[in-house]
Amino acid sequence: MKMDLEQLRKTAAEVAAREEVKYLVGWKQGTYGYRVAPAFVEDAAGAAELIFSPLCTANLATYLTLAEQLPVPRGGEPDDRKVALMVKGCDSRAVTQLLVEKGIERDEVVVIGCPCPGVVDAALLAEKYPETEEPAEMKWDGENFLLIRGGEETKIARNEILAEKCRLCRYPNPVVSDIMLGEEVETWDLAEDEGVQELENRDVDGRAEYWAEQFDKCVRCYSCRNVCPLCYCQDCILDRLNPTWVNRSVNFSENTAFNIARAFHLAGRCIECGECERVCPANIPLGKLNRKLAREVRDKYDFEPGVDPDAEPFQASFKPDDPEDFIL
Amino acid sequence: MSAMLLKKEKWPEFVEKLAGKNIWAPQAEGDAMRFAPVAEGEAPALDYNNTRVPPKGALFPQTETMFKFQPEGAQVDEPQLEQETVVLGLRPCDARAMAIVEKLFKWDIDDPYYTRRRELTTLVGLACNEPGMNCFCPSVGGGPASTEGLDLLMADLGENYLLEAVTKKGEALLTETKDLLDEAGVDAVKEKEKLVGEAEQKIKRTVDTEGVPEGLPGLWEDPLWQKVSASCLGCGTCTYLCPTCHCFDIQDETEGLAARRCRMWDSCMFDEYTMHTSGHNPRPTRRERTRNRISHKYSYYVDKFDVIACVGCGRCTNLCPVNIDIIETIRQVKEAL
Amino acid sequence: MSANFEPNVVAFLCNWCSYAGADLAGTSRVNYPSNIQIIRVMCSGRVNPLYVMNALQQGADGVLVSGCHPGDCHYMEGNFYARRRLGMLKDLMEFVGVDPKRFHMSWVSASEGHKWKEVVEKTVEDAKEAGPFEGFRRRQIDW
Amino acid sequence: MTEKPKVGVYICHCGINISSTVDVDAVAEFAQKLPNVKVARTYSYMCSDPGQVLIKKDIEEQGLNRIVVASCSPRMHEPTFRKAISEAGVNPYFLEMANIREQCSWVHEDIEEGTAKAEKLVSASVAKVRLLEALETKEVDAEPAALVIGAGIAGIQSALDIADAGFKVYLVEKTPSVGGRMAQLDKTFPTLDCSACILTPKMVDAASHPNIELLSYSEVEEIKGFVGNFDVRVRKKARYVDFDKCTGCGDCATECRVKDRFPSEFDQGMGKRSAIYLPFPQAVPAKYTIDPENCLYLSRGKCGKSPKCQDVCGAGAISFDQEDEFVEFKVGAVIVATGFDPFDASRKPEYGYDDYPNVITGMEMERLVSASGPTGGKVKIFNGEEEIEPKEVALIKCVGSRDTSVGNEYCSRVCCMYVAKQAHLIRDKLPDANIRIYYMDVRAFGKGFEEFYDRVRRENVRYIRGNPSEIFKRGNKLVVKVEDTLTSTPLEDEVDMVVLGVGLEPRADMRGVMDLLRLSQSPDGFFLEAHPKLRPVDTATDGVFLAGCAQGPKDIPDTVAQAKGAAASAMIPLARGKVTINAQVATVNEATCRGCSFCVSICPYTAIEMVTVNRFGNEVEVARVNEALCKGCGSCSAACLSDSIQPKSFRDSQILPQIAALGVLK
Repeated sequence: MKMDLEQLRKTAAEVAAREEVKYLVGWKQGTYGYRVAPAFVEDAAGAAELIFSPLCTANLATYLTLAEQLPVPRGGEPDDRKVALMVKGCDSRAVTQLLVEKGIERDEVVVIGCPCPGVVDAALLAEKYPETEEPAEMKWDGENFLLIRGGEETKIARNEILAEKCRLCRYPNPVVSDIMLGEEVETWDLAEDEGVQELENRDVDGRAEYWAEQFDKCVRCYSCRNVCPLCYCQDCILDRLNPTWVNRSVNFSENTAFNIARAFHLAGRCIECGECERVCPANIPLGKLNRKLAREVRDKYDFEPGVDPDAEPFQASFKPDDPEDFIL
Repeated sequence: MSAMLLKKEKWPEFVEKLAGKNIWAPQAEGDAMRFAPVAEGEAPALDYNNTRVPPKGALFPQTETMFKFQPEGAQVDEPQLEQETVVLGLRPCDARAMAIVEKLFKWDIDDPYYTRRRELTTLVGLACNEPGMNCFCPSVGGGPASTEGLDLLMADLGENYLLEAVTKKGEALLTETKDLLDEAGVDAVKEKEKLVGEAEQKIKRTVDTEGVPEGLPGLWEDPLWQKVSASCLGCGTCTYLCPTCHCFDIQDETEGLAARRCRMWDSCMFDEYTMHTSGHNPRPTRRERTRNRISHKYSYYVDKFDVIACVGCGRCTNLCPVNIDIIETIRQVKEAL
Repeated sequence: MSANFEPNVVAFLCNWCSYAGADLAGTSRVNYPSNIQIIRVMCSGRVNPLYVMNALQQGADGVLVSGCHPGDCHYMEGNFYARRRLGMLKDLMEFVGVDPKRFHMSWVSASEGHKWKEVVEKTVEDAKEAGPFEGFRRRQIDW
Repeated sequence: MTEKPKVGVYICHCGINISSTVDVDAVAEFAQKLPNVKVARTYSYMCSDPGQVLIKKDIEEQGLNRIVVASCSPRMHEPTFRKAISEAGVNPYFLEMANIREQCSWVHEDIEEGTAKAEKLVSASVAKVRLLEALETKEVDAEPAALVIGAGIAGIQSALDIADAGFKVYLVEKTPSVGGRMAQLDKTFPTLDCSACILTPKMVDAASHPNIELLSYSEVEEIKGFVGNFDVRVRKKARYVDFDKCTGCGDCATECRVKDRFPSEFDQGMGKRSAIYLPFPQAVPAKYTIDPENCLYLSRGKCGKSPKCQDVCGAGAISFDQEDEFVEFKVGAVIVATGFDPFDASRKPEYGYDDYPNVITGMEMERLVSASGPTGGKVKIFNGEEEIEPKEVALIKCVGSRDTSVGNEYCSRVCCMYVAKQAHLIRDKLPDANIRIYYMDVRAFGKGFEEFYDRVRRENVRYIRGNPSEIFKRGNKLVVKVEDTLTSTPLEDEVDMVVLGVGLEPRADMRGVMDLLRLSQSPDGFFLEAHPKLRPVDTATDGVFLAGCAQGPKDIPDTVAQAKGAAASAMIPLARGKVTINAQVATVNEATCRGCSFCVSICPYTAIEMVTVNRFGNEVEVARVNEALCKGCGSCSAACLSDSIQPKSFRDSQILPQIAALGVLK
């Protein structure tokens, strides 16, 4: 796939310049190494720094609900201009799910779709091709990724560093958009979700042991929650003291409760963008929790979040023939 | 200051000698290293860059029980701290951070928890031969072999570790383990200095802090804060992983009818950090919070304790999920001055 | 596990069917294990699935949620929601390593005093087999 | 408002019902030490007057503001204690009950276990009661009208009573005529009144009563709302006959091209009717109806050159383009009087009902002996060659009742007597016949029943104790194979005719009504009453009552009595003009609501809507609860990710401490 940067920047400049648009959120080159940073573009000029590359992992849909709603000064008007957003396939599902949950209204957002041949797992990349302070570029090149730094180009086989979420991706093309950049990409053969399967194959004690080790590491920085486009309660129950669902103290018990509650709140809502796992400073494989539930929702309940803006929310609906083989 | 040599193969024995003490050292968990108590009979590996989570928890646990109590006239129980602790292999930046934080915990009144733990703890550092890509300790007053905050500094000389006592506690540790140690010659110390010099050369990123502490308050309403914070997720990664961040919250937690008062790390990047009971929040957005984090480190702390509360370890920059880079931020601050 | 281990089971029962069924078991003097403690809610749909997690965290060895049979819900659909939500929770709990024997859900109607007894016996027996819940039980205060 | 909780704990001995398995003094001692507990006492009967006085006195003297009663199920005495504490000035919702009888002392034997469990339950109740909130009971106006579903004798009686009291009644009947099953009966036991003679006047009254709007050939489509305020939508099915123009002359039926071709429902299929028909001569309303499935014109679009009924109807009432109509109205109460289905005898294939024409059911016998029936009241059978009067008649009781093989464990209550009555009627018509009744037991419990049973026996009717295992054909005869269990003699009685005393079953179509009104079934499949003894006409849905066989098998006097009871109960909100609405409703914390509207999708009562509120100058959508519609089920709350919607008295902040209390005392 060939990403036409010029077209992207031209389109973005046009959108950002619109009066109805407050700002456009896209990706830009980061300050060092393999980093890509979210870019908030307020005018046409700002669009010049935008990129779309295999390093653009971040799901920017989280910025639709992250901005604090400040009191409007007396006599003033709330700024209800639109936010323009660049989305990959997975990111677009977050937008759709937000529409389902009325987290946003369709006319509050301009969606710029970027068909995505898959992004890299930056940690894996850094492991195999050590990161240096020098900012690097990356491109899609057929079945390969092209790493460009210090004027040198390195070809890396796609499968070597493709992000796990992308190996399992069924929606590389945005499911909702106002403007589509480039051509749709073809879907690819799905990998098995080995991470989840490996755990499923263990006995219950084996799984307990595995997760005990993981949850023990949690520092409760809440980055998994905060980065999630679908965790957008102003007042999260996991922060609340009355009632106390989860104590603020950091220990295995509370960490486990926190992680179970977080995963459960995303049951039937998670769109598998993998951001929670990517941002976790303790490297807890949170994606496995979410993907496990997402698969159960898909297999047992024939439901998939974030694909149909008119769908009934999963946890707020039922089918008379939902599985009940577990009921006494 | 006495300098001794420890053959690397004797490292396990050295650790064994410390048996009876609580030993903290870097532990590998996949690629997420952290400091944690070492199980008996285990010798921690020291071939690491730096841990993701700093060792500050050894003196300032993420959750600390202050006392336990039962409602309605039952007893109150204050845990007594008695256990001697040795922290092995902490990097000079992290040790420096402990020295910086200690200024606060020993400021107008001594914080009994921190003070007591520091008394009971011997900090054994490990000089850096291979700094990380976002390390910038020299820019903020540190260095790859800084001894500030340490009781003992170790340096990796290939075959041997060079052990240099910094404090009496460090001396005591050398005495305790003297059977395993050899006197270090001048060559060894020179070799270390050479390695340190090389390490300093490898540090590519720098910050120019000149004028920053004085200038920051004047940038209160500067648009730069909006720019820097726009992408901030408001998570606690930068602060929890920062060796100098020391904010805490105190809460009572119940378990049935028993309860405990505990203090735990808090983060000024959380929205409820400054949330008032009334619902008013004087730092209502990430803009104010980001401004506070930077200003606190580079200005307020300097004002109070005459030192920048950033040791250049690079963790916040390494691990920020959205590439908020403190080096870049300070550069922008300079620019705005 | 110790054969003498007596598990602590917390049960959430809907007011109209299962709680009434448990009352009927009492009226009929049906005998069952005393390890089960009931929390009455108006509808099984009220049971926030996180209650199950919370109960385990707060000292339960087993948890039961019981409601009306499908179609019999006093509030028409509450038990259908409960079924879906708790089904998901069960999957999640098993995946993170909580023994499936620790969580059960049942349909017990107001007239099923005997079924209630069977459900209690099964739940308690399973919790007994699973043993004391050590997993993520909250235990920072040890006195 | 934030007065410190001062809890009183009252532990009931319940005679020895509790105290024999629970050491109540130990529980009191334990409770005394729980946080915020000021007083803990025991008493022999907490619900008695002196027991209540004890609580009230403590409230006054010790300033208690929260009460825990550890006794029986809250389903039993919660209202009692709520009333008691509110009389002493404490908000009635500051009460929590620990069920240490039904769920403790009655189900456990060991006193140590019982005591330990009672302590936990008390502890959980104390934990919760401290966090309860004061609630206010509100009232809304009640619509002074009632809906009665089903116009058999139960529905008619209920409707008449309510209408006579001056309230509007909508009487909805599914079939073209009122009357129900009773209209099909010949004589009624034990007095042998003619069923039609006593019923018909009531049918006419119901149709002509100024306060009753009769909606025959109609079905309830939708009922929304709550007690006092039900919104009802009824489908009036097309009769294809103009109701106002039809004079009931019957010319149409006589001229119908498919005259007398179809089994008459009223005559249990033994008689025939035309495609346009009046179900039976005394039908009310006396208006003809076209059966669209069998009418040539309606089913095939063509009936000769032109439909004959249309040709002959002088009133011009035939209207083939009629369509179903809908009527909507509001009522304050609903009575369900939908009746029963006779047991389908085909489900006992050993009795050969499907194979042998001379094996008939009790309902068929009713039509056979009725003077208005298909044979004009003559008991005749066709023995394969000719029509004869049967010489040997067998009647079998408990067909489809007290029979687990067909899933009916219950006694249908009427068969003993109707079989006896039919034996009597047969004896009347066939003085020389041999009449045998095969029975398991004879239950003649009602007024005049035993006397009637005696009379029938004296009329040379043989009662043979035995449950026939099989009926088969031998030549022209039917053979009843049975063991006479009194003499242990196997018998093979040859008879001409067998009457199966079929029992009563829940209506096959009851699911529709269940769904409309959120009703449940009891184990026998009939509608479940709110309490089997104390609230036999009420249902779990406020403002919905049961009358007649819909609730369970019963005879006519019982049906009428229950119908009158249901009418009286239904009239309570109607007469009062107001209903109290549930105080334990859900409430939204608008400050934390994120506007996802999950709760709106969930609420089965459409009690939640999204509203726009101003949050510091920003317009945001939040959920809001209509308290009159909310039933307090809390299903919304369990799906609320921000915990913003919470049912009062069952908040997370009230339940989690309960869980904690139960867990910690392990």
